[in-house]
Amino acid sequence: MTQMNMVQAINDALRFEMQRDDRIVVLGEDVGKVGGVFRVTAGLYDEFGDDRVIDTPLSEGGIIGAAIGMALYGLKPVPEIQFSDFIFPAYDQIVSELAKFRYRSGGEFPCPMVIRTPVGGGIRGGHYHSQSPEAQFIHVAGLKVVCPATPADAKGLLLSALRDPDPVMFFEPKRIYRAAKGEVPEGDYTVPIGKANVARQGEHVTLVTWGAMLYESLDAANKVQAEGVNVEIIDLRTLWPLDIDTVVASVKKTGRVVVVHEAPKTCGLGGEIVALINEKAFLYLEAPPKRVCGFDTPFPYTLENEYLPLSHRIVPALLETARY
Amino acid sequence: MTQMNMVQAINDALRFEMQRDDRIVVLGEDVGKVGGVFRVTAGLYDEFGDDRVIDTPLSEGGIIGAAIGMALYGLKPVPEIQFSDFIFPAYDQIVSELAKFRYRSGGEFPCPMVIRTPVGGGIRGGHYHSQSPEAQFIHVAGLKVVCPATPADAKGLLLSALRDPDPVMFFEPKRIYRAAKGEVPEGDYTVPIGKANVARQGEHVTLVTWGAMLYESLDAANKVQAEGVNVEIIDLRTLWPLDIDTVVASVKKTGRVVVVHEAPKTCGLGGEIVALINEKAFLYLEAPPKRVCGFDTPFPYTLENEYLPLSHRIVPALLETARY
Amino acid sequence: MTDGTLDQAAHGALRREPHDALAADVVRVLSPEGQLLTDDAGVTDEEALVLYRAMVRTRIIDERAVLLQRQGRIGFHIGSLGEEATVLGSVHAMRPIDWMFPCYREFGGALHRGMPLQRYFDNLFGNTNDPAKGRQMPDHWTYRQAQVGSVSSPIGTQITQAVGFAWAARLRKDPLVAMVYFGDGATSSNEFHSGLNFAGVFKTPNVFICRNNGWAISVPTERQTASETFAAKGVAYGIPGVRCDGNDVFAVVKTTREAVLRAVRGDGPTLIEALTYRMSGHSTSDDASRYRPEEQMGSWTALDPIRRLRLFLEERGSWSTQDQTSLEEQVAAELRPVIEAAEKSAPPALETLFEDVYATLPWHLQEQRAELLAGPRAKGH
Amino acid sequence: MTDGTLDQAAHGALRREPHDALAADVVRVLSPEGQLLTDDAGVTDEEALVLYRAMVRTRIIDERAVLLQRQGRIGFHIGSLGEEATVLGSVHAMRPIDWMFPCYREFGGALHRGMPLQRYFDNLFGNTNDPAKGRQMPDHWTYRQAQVGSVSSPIGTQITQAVGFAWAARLRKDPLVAMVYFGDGATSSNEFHSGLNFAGVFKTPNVFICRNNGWAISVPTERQTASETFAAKGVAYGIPGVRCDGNDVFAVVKTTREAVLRAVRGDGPTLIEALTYRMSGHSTSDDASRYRPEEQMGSWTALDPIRRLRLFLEERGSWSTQDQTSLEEQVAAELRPVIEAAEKSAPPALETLFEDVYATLPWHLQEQRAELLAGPRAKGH
Ligand SMILES: Cc1ncc(C[n+]2csc(CCOP(=O)(O)OP(=O)(O)O)c2C)c(N)n1
Ligand SMILES: Cc1ncc(C[n+]2csc(CCOP(=O)(O)OP(=O)(O)O)c2C)c(N)n1
Ligand SMILES: [Mg+2]
Ligand SMILES: [Mg+2]
Repeated sequence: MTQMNMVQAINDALRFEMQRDDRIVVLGEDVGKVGGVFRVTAGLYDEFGDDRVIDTPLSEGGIIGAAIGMALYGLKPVPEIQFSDFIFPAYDQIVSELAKFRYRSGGEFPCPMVIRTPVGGGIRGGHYHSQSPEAQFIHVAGLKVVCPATPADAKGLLLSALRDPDPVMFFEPKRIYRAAKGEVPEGDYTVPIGKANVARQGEHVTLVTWGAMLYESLDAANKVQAEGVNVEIIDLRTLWPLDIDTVVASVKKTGRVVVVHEAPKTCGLGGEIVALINEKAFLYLEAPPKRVCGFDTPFPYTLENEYLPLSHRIVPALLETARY
Repeated sequence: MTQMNMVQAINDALRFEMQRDDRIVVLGEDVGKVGGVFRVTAGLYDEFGDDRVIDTPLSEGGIIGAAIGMALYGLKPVPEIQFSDFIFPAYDQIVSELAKFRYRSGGEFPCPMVIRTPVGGGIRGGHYHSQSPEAQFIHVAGLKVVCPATPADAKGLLLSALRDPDPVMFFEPKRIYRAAKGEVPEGDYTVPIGKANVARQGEHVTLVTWGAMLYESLDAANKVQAEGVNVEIIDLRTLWPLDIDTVVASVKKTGRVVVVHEAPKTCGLGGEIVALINEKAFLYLEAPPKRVCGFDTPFPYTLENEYLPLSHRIVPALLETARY
Repeated sequence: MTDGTLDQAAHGALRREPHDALAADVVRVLSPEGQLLTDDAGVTDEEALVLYRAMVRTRIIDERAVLLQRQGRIGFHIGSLGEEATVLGSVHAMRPIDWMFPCYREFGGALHRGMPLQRYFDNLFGNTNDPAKGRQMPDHWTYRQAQVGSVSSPIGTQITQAVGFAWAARLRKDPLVAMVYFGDGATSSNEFHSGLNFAGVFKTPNVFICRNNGWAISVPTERQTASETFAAKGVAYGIPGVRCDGNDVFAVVKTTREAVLRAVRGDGPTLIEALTYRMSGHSTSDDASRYRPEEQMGSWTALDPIRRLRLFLEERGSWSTQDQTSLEEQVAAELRPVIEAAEKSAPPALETLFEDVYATLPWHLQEQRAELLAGPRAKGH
Repeated sequence: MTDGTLDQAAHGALRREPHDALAADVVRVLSPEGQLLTDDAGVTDEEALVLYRAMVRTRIIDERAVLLQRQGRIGFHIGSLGEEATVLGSVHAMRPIDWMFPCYREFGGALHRGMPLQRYFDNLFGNTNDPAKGRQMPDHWTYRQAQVGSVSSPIGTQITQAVGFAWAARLRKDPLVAMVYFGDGATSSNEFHSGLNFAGVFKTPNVFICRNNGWAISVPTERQTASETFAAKGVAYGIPGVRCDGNDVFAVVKTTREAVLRAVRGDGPTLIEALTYRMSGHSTSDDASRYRPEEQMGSWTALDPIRRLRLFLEERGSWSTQDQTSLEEQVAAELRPVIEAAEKSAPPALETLFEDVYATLPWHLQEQRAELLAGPRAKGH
C-alpha cells in the first residue's frame, strides 16, 4: 500500500497496465511531453515513447475516431479528452459508432477502449471546465460509465476498465484529483465494474452519490448524525450499469433516499435512480425520493459553490427526507 | 379548417410565417430544390428563393453553427437536420453554444431559432434513421423541446416556436408524417409552448406520452377500456419545460401513471417524469409508476416493432398498473 | 432578399467545375470509347476480364435489389449504378492483407473480396441468417473475414476510423494499407477533416477514395465546396491528391495501386478523387428527376464504365455477345437460390435484440429480455 | 514499438516549417529592427502611434492580470503576450460597422473597439457589475455594443458562427464584414472545416484570422498539421490564403485591410495566417518550460512586435523614452481605480444564477431559485 492522490493512482494504473499490455496506447491533446494538463499521464511519454503516448492535433472527434480504428485493429486505446466539457465534438463518434459497433456488426467488431476525462466542478472553471455529462452517455446503449471517488477505486476501476471487453467512459472528478488521498494497493489491483461501495453504513436514509460529491455527502451525513439521523451512503463507482442490488437493498432497509449529483437535475442520472427505486422498492418507500443536484442552468463561474450540491444543500435534504 | 397531414401542416406553418416575417431563413441538406427528403419544405424554394431556402453542404455542425451566427445577427434561422440521428455532429454547437448563448452573454446575445428534425421509428430505418434523442437535449439547460402528435399541434406549435425568444428543438415524429391527419386551422394559429393536451379523459390510470406513441397509447387505452380500465392520456406536446401542472393534477386524480416513449428507457424523459411525480404527488401514488420505452439497445431494423413501445406492450403495463 | 444577389454569389463557384471527368489533370487510361490511351492497360487481359465480370455482376445484383425493393420484398436499397469501375477498380488494386472501410455503395467490392452473396442478401432481407442479426438497414453489412469494415449510415464516420486502423497497423509494424471510401458530400463532414489531418501528421498508410459522383442526394458538387477539385483538398493536410477517371477501371486500378505502394513504402496517405456519376437516384427512396438536369444523365450515359470496358474487350476480341449472355445467365442463376433462401428465412429471434450491446448481458437487459419474451408479440411478423 | 519508426514518420512534417515568420511568402512591411521594407507603412504616423500605445497598453494590462492571478486575486488569465501586433493590427483594420468574433486572447482588440476597461476587469473578477453576471471564466467577456461577439472556451466554435453572421448580413444587404479569430490549433477543429467550407460556397464576407503562435498549449504546429502552411488550407475551400508577419503591425494592418476590402467588394472571404509567437505559457495554468525549447523563446524575443514598432517610431523621432515612461504611468494610473472597483464589488446576486437561461423563468427554475434563496449559503463568499 502506498499513500496516493487520485492523479497518482490513475497514473500508476496506466503505467502498470502499459507495462503489462503493449497494446495500450494513450492519445490526446497534451498527454505526451507535458503529461496532461492535470499531469495524469506524467512520465508515460518518457517511459513508453511517442508511439504509445501520443500528442494529437486539436480534434476530439479525430481522437475518438482514430481510437475506434485502433480498437478495431486490436489495440487498446486510452484516449484522453482534456475536459469532459470538450467531449461533444466527439459525441457523434461515441454515440453513433463506438457504442453501436459490437451490436451492428453482430459481434464481429467489438470496440473496447477507455475514454478518460476529467469531470465536474470545483476548480473555478466556469461553463466549460466544470460540467458532468454522464447522463448523456448512460442514455446511449452500449457504453459503460465509471466515476471513482477514491484513489484506490480510481486505480482498481481503471485497471478493470482497461481489461473490459466493452467501451468504458472513465470520468475523473477533477475537484478531488489532488484533494482525495488514500492507501492504494501496489501492483495489480482491480475493483469490479458494476459494484457500488457502501461508503457509510446507516439506518434512516439512503444517500446515493459518486465522484467528488461523496465527500460532501459524508460531511453532510456527519452533520445530520448530530441530529440523530443516520445516513447510509452508497458510492456508485460504476454509474452504468449501476449496482441495482446494493441500491435497492439499502432503500428497502431505510425506506428513504436522497440522490446527490453535480449534473443538472433534469434528465440526470438521479431521475433514473428514483424511477428504478420506484420500480423495485415502491412499497418500501416512506418518503418521496429527493434529488440534490446541479441546477438546470449552465455551470457558473463565481457562484460555483452555490450551484454545486455541496454539504450545505445536502443537509436540509437529508433532514427533510428523514423527518418526512 | 383544412384536412392536412403532419407534413402539410408543418409546410403550411413555415410558409405562413415566412410570408409574415422576412427574417426567417430555412437551411439544411436537401431542403431547397427537392423540398426535403420528407418533402416538408416542398415549394418553399420556388416561393421564397435560394436566399431564404438554402441547400447547404453536408455538415450538421456547419448548419447549426451558421444558423447561430444568423440568429446573433437578427435573422430567425430554421435549420433542418435531415434525421435526428444525424444531429450529433452538431451536438457541440447546440449544447455548448446555442443553449448557453443568452446566459453566458448576460442576455446580450439571445439566440432564437427552431431546429426542425424528424424523430423516432416506424419507417424501418434501423439504427440511424429511427432514434429519439430528446433526453440528450432536455438535460442541457437552455433549450426548449417540442414534439407534436397532430397536424394542428404541429402547425400551432411550430408557429409558436418561430416566435419564441429561445432556441427550440422541434422534433417531428416521422412515423406519422403522413399517417396522422386532421383538421388544421387556416392562417395564423398558435398552440402555446409548455401546455400539454389531455388527449383522452380517464379515471384509473394516467398515461403520459407524446409524438407517434400517442396513437399507440390511444389504441391501448381503448383495448383496456374493454376490461374496465379507464385511461387518461396526456400528450405532452412540449417535452421541456413540461406541463407539470397537468401531469400532477392527473396523477393526483388517478394515483397511477404509465409513461410511454420510444427512446431507450435508461435516463430517458420517462425517468424524469417519474421522479417529478414522486416529488410532487408522492402521497397520491397507489402503484409504482411504470415506463414502457424503447429497450436499452441500439434501434434494430427487422425487429423494429418488437423494440418500440407499441400498443401490445402498453396494454399489459396499463393493466398491471391499474390492478396493482 | 430574393433578387438573386446571393444566388449569384453562391454559384460563383460554378465558374470552375469540380465534376469534370474529362479535365486535363484527370488520370485516364481508356478513352470513353474504350481505346487505350497509353501503351499499357496496367492490368493483364485476365484481370480485365475478371474486372468486367465483377462490374457486370455488381450491376445485375444492383438492378435486382432495386426490383426487390419495388416489389416490397426488401425495405431499401442503395447501390452503385454507374460507379462500378470506381468500386471494383480500387478494390482490385488492394492486396489481400489490406483493409477496406466502405461507405454504403461498395457491396460489389466486398463481394469481390469474398463476401458470400448469401450474406449480402441476408442483410438485405434482415433475416435470422444475417450475421448482424437483422439489426441494420439493407446495404449495411459487415464482413470482417475479408478485412472489410462495418457499414454505417452517418456520413464520414468511417474516415477517422480507417486512419486509426492504419495507424495502429503501422505502430505494430504490420504492412497493411487501409483504404476508405466516401462520397463528395462526405468531404464536408467533420471526419474528413480530422481524418485527413491525422493521416497527414502521423503519415498513416491510408488510401482515401472520394467517389465524386456529382451529387450528395440532391446537392450538386458546386454547392458542396468551392474548392477547385476534391483532390485539391489534400493540400490542407500535406497529402498528395490525385484525380482519376472513375469510369475508367484501368485508371482507377493504376491510381489506386500507386497510392497503395506509396503507403507501403512508408510515404504516407494519398487522397484519390474518382470522377464518376451516380446513374440512379440516391437510393430507392429518392426520385432524382426532381432535381437532376436531364442532359447531365445523358452525357454520363456515354461515359458508362461497363460500356467502356466492354468496348475495349470486344475490340481485343476477348468478349462477345455470347459471353455477355452467358454471364448474365450465370449471375441470374446464382441469384435465384440466394434470394429464395434469404427471403424464406425467418426474422431474427427475439432474444437477439439484446445480444451484443455488451459482451455479456447486464441485469437491466436481462430484465428487458425477460419482459419481451414473456409479453405479447407485435403485429407484423 | 518505441524504436522511433513512427516518431520519424510523425515528424516527417518537420521537413517544412509551418511557423517560420521570416519565410519568403510572408507579407512584411517592417524589418525585425523596425526598418520600413516598402515605400509606405500603409498607416499614418498618427495611426502608428495609436497602434503603439494600444499594444503597450495591452501588454501592461496583460502583465497586471498575470500578477493578479499570481496573487490569488483573480482565478485565471489568458493573454496575448507577443501577439499584440496581430490582435491590434487586425482590429485596427476593421471599419466601425464590421464585427469581431474573438477567440480568448483578443481583449486588447475589444478594448481598442471601445469595450470599457472596467468591464474587462469586472469579468476578470466575475463580480456583480460584470454584465455577464460572473458566469464565465476570466477573459470570457462580451461586448455587443462595439460589435464584438462572446468569448467561448470550446475551440473553433466561433468560426461557423462568424460565417453565419456574415452570411446573414449579406442576405440583408448589410455591407459589414465579420472577422473571426482563432489559433493554429483551432484549424484542426470541426468548425474550421465547416466554417471555411460554407464561407467558400456562399462567398460570405468574412476575414479569418489564424493567429499562428506556434503552439496549442504544448502541441507544436508541426504536430497540428502536415499542411505546408496554415494559409494553404484555404485551397481546400476555394478561399485565398495569405501569410503575414504577425509581429509586424503594419503588415497585419495591410493584409487585413485588403481582406476586408475584398469582402466588401463581394469577392468573398480571405484566410489570413498571422505568424506570431505565444511569449508566455498557454495561460496562467500552464508552465511552458516543460515543453518549450529555450532557444525558440530567444529567437522570438528578437521579433517582439512592440520592440519592433518602437524602433520604427524612435527612428522617426516620434517616440522617446520619456513618452514611454509617461505612457506606462498613464496606463498604471488608469488601472488602479479600475482594479480597485472590480475587486471590491460584491459577487453577483444569487438569483442571477437562474436568469437568462431562458427569456423568462420557467416553473422549474422558479422552484430551484426559491430553494436556493430559502436554503443556507455555501461557504466561501
Ligand atoms: C451525418 C449525416 N448527415 C446526413 C445524412 C443523410 N445522407 C445520407 S447520404 C447523403 C448524401 C451523401 O453524399 P455523398 O457523400 O456524395 O455520397 P453518395 O451518396 O453520393 O455516394 C446524406 C445527406 C447522413 N447519412 N449522415
Ligand atoms: C474543443 C476543445 N478542446 C480542447 C480545449 C482545451 N484547449 C484550450 S486552448 C487549447 C489550445 C488552443 O490552441 P490554439 O488554437 O493554437 O490557440 P492559442 O491558445 O495558441 O491561441 C486547448 C487544447 C478546448 N478549449 N476546446
Ligand atoms: Mg456523392
Ligand atoms: Mg496557438
